Amino acid sequence: MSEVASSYSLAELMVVAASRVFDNEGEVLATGIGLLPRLAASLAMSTTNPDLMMTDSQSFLLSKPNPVSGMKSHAGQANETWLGFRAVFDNVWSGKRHAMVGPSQIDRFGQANISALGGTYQQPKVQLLGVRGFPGNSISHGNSFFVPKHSTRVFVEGECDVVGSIGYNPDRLPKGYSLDDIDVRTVITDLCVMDFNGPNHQMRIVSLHPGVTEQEVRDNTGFELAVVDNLGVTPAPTVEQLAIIAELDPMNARAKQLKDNPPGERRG
Amino acid sequence: MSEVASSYSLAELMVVAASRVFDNEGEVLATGIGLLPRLAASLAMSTTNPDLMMTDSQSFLLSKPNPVSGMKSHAGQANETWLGFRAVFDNVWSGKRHAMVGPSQIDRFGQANISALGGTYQQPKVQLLGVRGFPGNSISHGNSFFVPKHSTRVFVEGECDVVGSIGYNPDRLPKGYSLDDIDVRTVITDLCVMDFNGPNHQMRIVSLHPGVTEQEVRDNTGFELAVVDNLGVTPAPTVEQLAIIAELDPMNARAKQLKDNPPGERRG
Amino acid sequence: MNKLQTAAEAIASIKSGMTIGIGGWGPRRKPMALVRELMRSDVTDLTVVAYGGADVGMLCASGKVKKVIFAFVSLDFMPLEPGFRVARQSGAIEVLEIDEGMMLQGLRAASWRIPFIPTNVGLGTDVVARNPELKVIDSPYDDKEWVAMPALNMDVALIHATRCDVRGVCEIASPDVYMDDLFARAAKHTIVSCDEVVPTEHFADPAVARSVFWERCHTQSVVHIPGGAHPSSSDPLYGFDVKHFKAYGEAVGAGEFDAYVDAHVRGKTEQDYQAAVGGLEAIKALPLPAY
Amino acid sequence: MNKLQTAAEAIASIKSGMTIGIGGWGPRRKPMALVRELMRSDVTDLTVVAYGGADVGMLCASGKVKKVIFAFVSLDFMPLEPGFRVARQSGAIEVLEIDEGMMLQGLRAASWRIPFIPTNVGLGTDVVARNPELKVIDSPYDDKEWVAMPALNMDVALIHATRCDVRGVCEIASPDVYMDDLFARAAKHTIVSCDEVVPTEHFADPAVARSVFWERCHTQSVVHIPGGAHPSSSDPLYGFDVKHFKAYGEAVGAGEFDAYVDAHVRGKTEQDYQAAVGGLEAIKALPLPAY
Repeated sequence: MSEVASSYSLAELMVVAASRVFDNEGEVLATGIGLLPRLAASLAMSTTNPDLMMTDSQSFLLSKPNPVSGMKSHAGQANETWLGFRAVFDNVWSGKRHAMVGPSQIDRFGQANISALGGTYQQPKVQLLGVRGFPGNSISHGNSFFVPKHSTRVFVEGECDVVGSIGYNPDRLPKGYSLDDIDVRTVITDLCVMDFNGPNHQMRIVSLHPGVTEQEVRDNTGFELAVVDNLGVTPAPTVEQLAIIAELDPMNARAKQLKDNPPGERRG
Repeated sequence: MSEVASSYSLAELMVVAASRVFDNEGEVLATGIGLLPRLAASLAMSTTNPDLMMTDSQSFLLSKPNPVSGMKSHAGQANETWLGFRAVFDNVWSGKRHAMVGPSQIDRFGQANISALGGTYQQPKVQLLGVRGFPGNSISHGNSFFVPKHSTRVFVEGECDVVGSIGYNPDRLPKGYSLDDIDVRTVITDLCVMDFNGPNHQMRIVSLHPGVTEQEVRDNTGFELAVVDNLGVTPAPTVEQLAIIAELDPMNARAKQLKDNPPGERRG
Repeated sequence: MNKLQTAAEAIASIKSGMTIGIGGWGPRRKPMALVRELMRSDVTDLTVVAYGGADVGMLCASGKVKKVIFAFVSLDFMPLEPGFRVARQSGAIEVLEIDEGMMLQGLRAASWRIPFIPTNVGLGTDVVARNPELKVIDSPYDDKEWVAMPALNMDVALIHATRCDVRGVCEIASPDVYMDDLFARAAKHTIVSCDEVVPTEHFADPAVARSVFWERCHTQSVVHIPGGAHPSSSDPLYGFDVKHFKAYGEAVGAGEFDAYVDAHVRGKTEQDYQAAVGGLEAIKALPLPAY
Repeated sequence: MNKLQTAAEAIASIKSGMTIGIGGWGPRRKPMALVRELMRSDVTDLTVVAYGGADVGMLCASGKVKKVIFAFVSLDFMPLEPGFRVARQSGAIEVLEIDEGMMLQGLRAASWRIPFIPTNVGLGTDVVARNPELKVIDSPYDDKEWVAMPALNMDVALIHATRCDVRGVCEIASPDVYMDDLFARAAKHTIVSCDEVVPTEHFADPAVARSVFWERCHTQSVVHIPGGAHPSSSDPLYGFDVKHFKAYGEAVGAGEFDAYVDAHVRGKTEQDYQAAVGGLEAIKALPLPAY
């Protein structure tokens, strides 16, 4: 084991925490939407789980992840399999995938929204992207969430304005399904790591980032949270992990993902 | 118009007659199963209907038909579109195809069989190929039949032993369909040309090959036939058609398709 | 059969009230010159099916659209497509919002002439809850419920290809055909714009023929417009025009889409358009994005 | 993950009563060395799904098969596959006889983890009339009836690829992948024999990566057997062995399949087999057929 780094950014802490969701996944497509989730998947593939599969965000699976910054061209990359957009759905429906996405809203059921906010379905106040692949991802394979700014705007009190992904909501459970068929995994935020392994799949705090209190998490969450026994601190990156992250992100684009690029240790 | 040939084989007569089914088809995939039907489709594409599409019997559509004999390699052929076996079904289901096949049995409904003969379905007396693509072809697009030896063994008295393709059988018509949704076109045999435009889609003699009598056709058919008004003789090939046929079949493989390669004019 | 037409001739086959599908994906390989021609027409009340980008946004902003069938409308680097956003937020358009993969199955169902494909995608979400036109059915083989994703049949499809011959053989030289072949098969009438018109012999090379994804019988009209995907990309020939998309977004944001249309579309030819965006050479010089 | 195994190790994952799928088409790119290894095993009562050739015929003739799911079993130039024919005519095997395209949809349904795909194919024919396990359903979108072609789920798939790396990346260099990718996706466990094992770098060329049709997660076992498709073809490396197929046909016709098995399979290694058919160089010299 490499030694723990003495200094690291919050983004780097989150990337390392996020990479852990892929550790024991075996041979699945790791899809991180957004630079930090993609960096997390790349880190896992470069370290703990070389069996992971990753794409070039276009048309090919790669045997070695591309850097997340500084790419000038896709020429010369380590293609291994054509995986155009239609083929991604073959993969999704096979279940051999774990996606990490950044929804605009997440509710207490683990349902998520990137479609629209406020107003009515016919006339939303703010049109976002549309449901994209959320319905299919959520019913087909493991899904984790990456939230750069933990707040009650994201972790909403009621249901999401538009429910784009299936979660642990008994009222929406389709015929023939049990809640255990749903597989919402891990939530990485700028405050903590959470999962859905509380009582009856309640969202649960698993670890707090250095300097963050449980109350701070609760104050920024619109619903009740369970807490793991022996709540600990999110492990800091190792020196080796930081080196690999730097290699995967040579232009340090990770420093521009969180406002003011805060340090990982917020104590003092 | 080129002048009528003074001498031609029965196989050539049948090829020319068979080619006519593709004349007014527009831009469809012409699939002739067997050497003479393939030659017929190739002739049509080379003369009356250049918009036809044909494959190399493997993986590509061609902008110019390959010769049916003497091919040493597929290198250098006039590929125009990849059409692997799975893509053929996309074409079939689009309806943009006309197939000419040679079934072992055809019944009065235009139903056909290449699957098995005699015995029971569990234990047939003679296992043939299986239904292959007959069910899909017959419900999706126009189909014609090519019968090298017109006999009551092919044109059976009852229903086919195994009904592999849908025909004009009211008892088998699926819910929501009318008989007019079925599209069995033309039957080319060594005796005559027939279609299914008799009363209530009854099989009907359209023309007799030179020297063939109506009674001869009836004697070799296991069910009643209608006859077209003003029954005529199947038109002889033109000199130009024979020249193109010779070009498409440089090794004269067509001479080996019918027993003893009979002449087209059987009179005298 | 020679299928070569002008954009105006080709677009004349589109009538008000029709359902049209548009190939490409987000900011990539969209038949934008055909879309501009459609903006110039007096067609209205369209239902549009697309993996949407500025094609959908501009048609919505131009008042051409009654209903959008979509999983997203986005320019990726600009996640929120401005024209679509304004139309949605004004309540001006109907929607059928489905998952990306559901759209794929709906296109497949249409191309195969079947009424639906069962899927579990959409179950438990607002895709099913908010869209009663999507039926949920039982399976004869299990005890679960399934969404019957309906065939997305369409009257006309608009596609941008890299190279075509005049008979409608279309090469997609990009690394991804997206769902374009399915649009071509799902539509009764398919119009393909292309950067280059080539002789049929071009396709004889098996490697090229493998980049032809549908038979020519599914292409009814070929329109030769070099640079015709601009401002979207036509990989490998040119990338998408970030600056132009941003200018379009700013115009819409400032309530000045009409000025954009006046500068680029209304009363303009495609040559005028290309001159206004720097000329064909500038389009061809747009770099391919790298991620 | 290194997935390289011997044929015996790979075939040990197949148990009596399982459903196995076999890639290829008729006399083309069949994993025949794996089939021979299966003939050597004590496995019985298999259900076999295939676009069948001598793979199906030899397994039937060897008493390994309870049921065949097929649209045809044929060697094309020899339309009637001898082993299958004898088995059918003796009433020894159950069948589910379906259209070629229905099989394609059944493989797709299995690969997509859906229970069925609707089709009109089979309506009005004995495919539906003689096979009550195929259900006919109504559509929520029209008034017709439709065959619900069920998913062809399988325990194990056997496939022959041109080249693999040890991690299970498989290149099909032939002009047609047939339905092999769907077999790989439809099966819980996929065993791939290949003519060549190559380093991962081999696939970096986009043209090669485009000939890889499924992700390595769908390949569980890679078996390196140069010439392993013999007597079927492995285009572009070698054609099928007409003489060998004929000899097999004559043996079956004369009631001497057992002698064929003794000469080629039982108690023999794949090296013995290849020596008996003239050696690997002779296999590699078999010409590709031209039609």
